[in-house]
Amino acid sequence: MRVGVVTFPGTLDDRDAARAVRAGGLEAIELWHGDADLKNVDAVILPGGFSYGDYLRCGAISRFAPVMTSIIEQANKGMPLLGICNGFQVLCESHLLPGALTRNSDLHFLCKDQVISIENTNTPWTSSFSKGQEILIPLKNGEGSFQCDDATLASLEGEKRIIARYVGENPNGSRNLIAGITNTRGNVVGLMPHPEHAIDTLTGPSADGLGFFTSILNAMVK
Amino acid sequence: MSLDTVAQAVARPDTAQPFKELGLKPDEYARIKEILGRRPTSSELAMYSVMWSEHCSYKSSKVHLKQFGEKAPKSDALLVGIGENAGVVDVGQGYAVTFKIESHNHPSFVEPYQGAATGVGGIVRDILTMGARPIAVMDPLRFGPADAPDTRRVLPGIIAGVGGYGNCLGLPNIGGEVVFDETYIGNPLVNALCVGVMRHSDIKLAKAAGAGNLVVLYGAKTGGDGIGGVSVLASETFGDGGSTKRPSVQVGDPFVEKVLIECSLEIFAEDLVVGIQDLGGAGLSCATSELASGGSGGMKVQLDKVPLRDPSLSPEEILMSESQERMCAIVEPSKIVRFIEICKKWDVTVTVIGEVTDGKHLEITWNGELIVDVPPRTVAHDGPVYNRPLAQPEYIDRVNAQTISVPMPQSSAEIKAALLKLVSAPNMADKSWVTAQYDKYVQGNTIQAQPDDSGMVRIDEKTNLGVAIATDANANWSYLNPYQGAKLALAEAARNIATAGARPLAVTNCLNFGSPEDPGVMWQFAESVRGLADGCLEMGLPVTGGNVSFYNQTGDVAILPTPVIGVLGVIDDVRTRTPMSFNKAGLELYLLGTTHSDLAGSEWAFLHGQRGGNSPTADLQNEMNLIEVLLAGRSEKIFTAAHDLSQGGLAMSITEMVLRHMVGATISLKDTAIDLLSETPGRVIVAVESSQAGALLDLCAKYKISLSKLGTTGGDSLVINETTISLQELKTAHTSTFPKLFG
Amino acid sequence: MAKIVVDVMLKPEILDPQGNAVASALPRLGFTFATSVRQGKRFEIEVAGEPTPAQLAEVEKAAEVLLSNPVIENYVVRVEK
Amino acid sequence: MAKIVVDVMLKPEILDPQGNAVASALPRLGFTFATSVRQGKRFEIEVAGEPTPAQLAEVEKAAEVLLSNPVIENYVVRVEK
Ligand SMILES: Nc1ncnc2c1ncn2[C@@H]1O[C@H](COP(=O)(O)OP(=O)(O)O)[C@@H](O)[C@H]1O
Ligand SMILES: [Mg+2]
Repeated sequence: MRVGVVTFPGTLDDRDAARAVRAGGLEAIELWHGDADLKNVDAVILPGGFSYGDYLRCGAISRFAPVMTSIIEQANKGMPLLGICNGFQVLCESHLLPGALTRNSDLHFLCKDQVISIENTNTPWTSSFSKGQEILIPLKNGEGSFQCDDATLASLEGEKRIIARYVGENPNGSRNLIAGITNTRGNVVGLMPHPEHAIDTLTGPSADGLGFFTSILNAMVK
Repeated sequence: MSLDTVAQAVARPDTAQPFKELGLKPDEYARIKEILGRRPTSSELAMYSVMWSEHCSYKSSKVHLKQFGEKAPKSDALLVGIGENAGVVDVGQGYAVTFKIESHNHPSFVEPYQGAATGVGGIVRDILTMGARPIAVMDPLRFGPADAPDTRRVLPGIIAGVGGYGNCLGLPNIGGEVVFDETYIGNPLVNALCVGVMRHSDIKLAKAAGAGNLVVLYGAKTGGDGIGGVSVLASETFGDGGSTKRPSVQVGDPFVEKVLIECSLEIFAEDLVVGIQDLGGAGLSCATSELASGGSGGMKVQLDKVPLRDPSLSPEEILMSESQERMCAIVEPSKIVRFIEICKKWDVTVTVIGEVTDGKHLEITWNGELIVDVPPRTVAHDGPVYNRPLAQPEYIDRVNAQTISVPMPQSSAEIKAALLKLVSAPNMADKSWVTAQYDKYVQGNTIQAQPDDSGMVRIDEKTNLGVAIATDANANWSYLNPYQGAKLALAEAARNIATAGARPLAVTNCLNFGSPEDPGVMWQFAESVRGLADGCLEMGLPVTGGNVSFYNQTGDVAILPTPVIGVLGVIDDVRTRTPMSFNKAGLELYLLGTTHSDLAGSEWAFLHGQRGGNSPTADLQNEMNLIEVLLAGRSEKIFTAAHDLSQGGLAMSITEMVLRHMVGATISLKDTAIDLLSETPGRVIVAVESSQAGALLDLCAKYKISLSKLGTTGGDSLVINETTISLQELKTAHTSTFPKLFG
Repeated sequence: MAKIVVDVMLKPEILDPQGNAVASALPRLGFTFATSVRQGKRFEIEVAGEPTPAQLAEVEKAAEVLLSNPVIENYVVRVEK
Repeated sequence: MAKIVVDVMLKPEILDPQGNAVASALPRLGFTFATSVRQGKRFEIEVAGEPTPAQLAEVEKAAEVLLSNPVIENYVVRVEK
């Protein structure tokens, strides 16, 4: 079972995502932004960071990388794809997911341990969780506020495509406390907080994040 | 528009040169002429003036800094000592760690965001230059009073700049300091520390060896950043209006630096460089002269090959430009193709600008004309050395003679009020408003960060080897007694490492002072260096490098002497570290060390406008014994938690412990006010299971560390004798200060 | 050489925390003129020679696919005199 | 109701990492028109009624002290029709 982890110039959490993939029991494969070859991976993670410095808009420039062309093609055929933080931003810019991520409402970069509740356990990335389960994982970004128009929001809600919500005070101004969403097909997931930084209590606030990686293992074994 | 060449310098020896405007003294200018046997060209003048500046030549501090070498303790851990971009220490298992602090004070006052950002960028390049992967940063900061209008301008920008740059590089921020004092108005201190790790065999040095090897410049293009002074020369050479306006501030591009890091590490991994130097202060002047002096001295550079962002730059300006995110490498011709390939992969601009020769001179040409022809050592290392006059300032005796009179809380109501006042004071208050703007998780190896006593990162995922770093300075003590102040800061930083169970190994420092031309300031500086050198010798810790920042003053008023001391320690298994606090009830709390009435220079005295009396005297033998107790307590699994006492004394430390996991404590004190507020050094609170109390007793007896029982953990309040304060109330007091001030 | 300007603003219905922050800072500094503030981006693009209609069409396309995010932003392209 | 626009750009001699990022992204997407790109900020300020000269002077002042950072940026104030 091979999970590709993409590195764009300016990607930061690629090694962490690969570590988490291995902790979940899968093989992590490095993918380079400039290379359209997906090396026969079964799933892909777009990790966090500041690809292209996050200049212009987060994810705006990365979206055009050669590797994205292949990823978009495979995702449209149903390949599981997870975008974390900057990766989520890339997915929105690529229109694989609706909406956009904008400046945090208090305009500061925010790094904190955040409780989120898992609302949709039908995706290949969330199946190990139980519905409504609350988990604690790091949130760290400057532009994590999920915004979209009312119609999009209504369909996200109506189709149960919100996979995770912030619990407690809204940390960044996201509409309806959205922390993560999925596409209509359910294979593409974007998540603002960082499960890859919560795979053990030595380096993270909990090991709750591991669930995303064991989910994908289950999805592939099936 | 005339180019000043070596030929012209010979032909027209009497041309007047603006050496004064460039900050050179007449005798310094005379020495340059003597070295060269002629007048310098304007490019040579540019190089000498910037390399002989206080900032680059350490001319006022050199005679004192020597002590770090002379008094250096024997240390097997030191792999690279003072003199390179950063010192390197052996931390075992084949790993080497390099760390260093640098200041970016003045630029951060002028443009807080960019000043702080480029400060982080600069120190990270220093660490990278040693061949190491940067793994974490820290940021000791000082500001004017928290409610001063200028602090409101400067602080948010500096915090955003440190975070903006460090976060974008993917470097976890694992600690720092935020301290407020009147004297830092107009002189905020932005010190930045970076730590990096490599294998022993990967250490790189700044030397240009091997005739025929290529001089390669890579990274950002060169612009007119930070060349303030030298524009004098440019305008002389070009006539007024000939050159465009030069920016007064440097702007950083963290994305370019991130790419530069990954590109450089790939280049190092393939062993493609002979020597390497980052471009920081004094830019190419510094990099070329230092690299050449590191080798046999011979180097030829074609300056017109340097890729420019601003094509109107003169050769003098190119030599001095402090544009960020650039590196200079020495590469064997057979490896240049691969070197360029890697740069292309990362989209990094790369240019061969010269080669190493078997001569003794650094020769720089501009479109074929020789404009610099100098022995490089005379530029890089043989700058002037000053033995500046120093004298104990008159204030010392006066303030030392003062007795402190501050309210000593007695009744329950007074004790509660005192505690709430202390924990909400800007210097003591929770710094999450600051640290939440820093990524502490990136790289996935952070074991400890704010608010822990020290930052700790894992450097090997299999063996769990790790390093811990703490930085400290108590400027109030340094003001009262700079010799003791430096020793006490060293002791505190070492203790902060040891509470977690890491063994202190090496020291770096950033010495922030007022004007060296003031004999009183110079005395403070000399005393601080003497104190640090003596302290390091006694504790067996080598100084591996550091930085001096002078002229931090407004008018005649200098900042408090602020020697920021960084200590690096090693821990063989980060999983077994001692955490800073407890999360369960029923543990016993003990105080290690003895409490005296040490209110001079304390936060409580500061809060009552008093800065007099005598600082405590450092007892480093005792500190070392305490460290042994802390290390043994960790390895013998005696401790459940350990937290050091410093500013704010026991009151502050116990508050930090109970708020960490919101588990309360009940303690009883004899001399309540002093016990709570005194800042006697050499003390630590530990929490142990009752079953371990006997072992703790034995351990302390073995190392002659006094021990007193404070109480037990549990409940949802902090109970001190008859005074009960709910954790919620304590937390609100502690956490609301920063949001209120800067929110 | 000519300058083409692309102005990119958040759509009116999208929350603009930066604009809001400015709007609430102004009165604190004694400036009372604003009833609302929105903050956006301005790109100044230099092209060689006079911009041709074909070139302007290209800029429009770049504004749409790269310089703005149509999900949340509107843009305007114009030639600056 | 009128709209006052404040354009804030980095001074020409100051490095513009964002503008550079856009400038190097454009050709990768096949857009070759730009010889240089600079990125700045645009503020749209709504005021009640026609802006008076006094009001415009206030806006100038706000642009100088709040909307721009005079150390590295220039600004231009104008009324949008
Ligand atoms: N306070 C100090 N203590 C010890 N070493 C110092 C101190 N200040 C400077 N040094 C050493 O002097 C050398 C030159 O310092 P610096 O100019 O800051 O280095 P760089 O050129 O890399 O910026 C370095 O090796 C540095 O570690
Ligand atoms: Mg250096």
